Amino acid sequence: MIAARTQAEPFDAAAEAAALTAGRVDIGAVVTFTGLVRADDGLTSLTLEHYPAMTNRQMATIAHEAEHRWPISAGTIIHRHGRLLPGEPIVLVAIASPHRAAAFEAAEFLMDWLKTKAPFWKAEERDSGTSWVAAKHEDDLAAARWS
Amino acid sequence: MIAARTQAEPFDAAAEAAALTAGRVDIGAVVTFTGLVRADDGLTSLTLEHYPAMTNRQMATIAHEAEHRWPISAGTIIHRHGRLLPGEPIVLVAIASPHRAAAFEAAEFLMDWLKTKAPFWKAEERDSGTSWVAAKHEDDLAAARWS
Amino acid sequence: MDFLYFAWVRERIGIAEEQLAPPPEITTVAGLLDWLAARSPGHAAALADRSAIRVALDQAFVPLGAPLGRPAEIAIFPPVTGG
Amino acid sequence: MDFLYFAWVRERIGIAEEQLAPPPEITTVAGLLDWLAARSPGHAAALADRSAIRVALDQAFVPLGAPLGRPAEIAIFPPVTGG
Repeated sequence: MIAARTQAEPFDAAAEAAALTAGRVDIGAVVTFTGLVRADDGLTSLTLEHYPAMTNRQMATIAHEAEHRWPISAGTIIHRHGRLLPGEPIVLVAIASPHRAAAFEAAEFLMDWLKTKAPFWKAEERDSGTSWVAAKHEDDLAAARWS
Repeated sequence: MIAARTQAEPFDAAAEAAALTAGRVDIGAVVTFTGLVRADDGLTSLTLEHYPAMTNRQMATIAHEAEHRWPISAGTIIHRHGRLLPGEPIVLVAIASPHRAAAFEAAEFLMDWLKTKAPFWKAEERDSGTSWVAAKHEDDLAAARWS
Repeated sequence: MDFLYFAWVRERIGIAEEQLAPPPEITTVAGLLDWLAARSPGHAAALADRSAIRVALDQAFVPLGAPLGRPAEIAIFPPVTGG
Repeated sequence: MDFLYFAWVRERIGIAEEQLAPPPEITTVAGLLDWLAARSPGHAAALADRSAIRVALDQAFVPLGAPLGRPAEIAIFPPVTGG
């Protein structure tokens, strides 16, 4: 069962990952991905706008799809919104599985989906002004490998 | 710089991952892999034997190889030896990079290497006796994709 | 029908949300965008480059050539950049 | 030369380590394993299935057909199963 949520507050990636395996002896692999704000080219903040109704609905669907494709013992997806500073975490995908390949693949699948299908938009703030981030073709290519 | 070590003691995957990003604003992605002891078929413990001189030398070499192949901001590899109980962590690979694909690929590369080239041997203990784990062909196939 | 706008589509149109009743002869998403673009210079600017527009009907992505149907909510926005 | 044995190779030979001086006419790893297998029933049992034997010279893997050279340390063990 993969739980997905959005929130403005920071998350504790370590505590989220630890919660997946607590008290269990059937999990062989835990893969976590944490995305963080980089201070590229003088970036001072990143603001994430999102479409809550669609995010919640689509995250539940994609979590279900991952559970259908791989043996998943437990999982957590958290995506933040609002204004974030360099070094802060943006997104967490944590997947526990009996097997290592499944844990890696499911985590990559979910991240590729979040990059290309989850309704979030990043605006970068610098001293020179604010600009919307353009979608990357390489993210579309990465997502296409799962279809 | 990827630091690699072996130890008998448990490790704190969360603290190790957090240490990679502390005070930094140039890291966009952290991928962690934790391998854990599963209580399959009544397994009561797992004992890891290893060849310390070779482990230390080869871990340093493979860490260097990963740094050469991908842009890696920081990383930690920890492999335990000795007697471990179900639910305990065996191995940690934590990789920080500016980019998500590099972090995922480097972590998978290092895990595939640890599975097929690091001189560790697992003995499984059950009520019925102790037996050495056989190498898996699928691990060799997974490792071959990087060569 | 509730119209929702996000990111620079929202900025160019100048509002995040509006309620509109498109005429019944509009039967495709593309037709709806043409009708919407004629409403104001802001709408026109937001929708000028259709290759940069994505649409969700009742929170599900649809291609611009899709039939419109009778959604309660239509969202219009640039390609997503989360994760 | 230091000989190190691990896992079931160690168990079958009955010791983890020994110092031996192979004769100078042995010039390959395969030749060394033949010589070693003749030392005792335990050595013979450990080395019976060469497809299940891996060798490291001075902490680096070598194929069984490799030249022996003059390593200080030779380790003999089953395929690894860490990670």
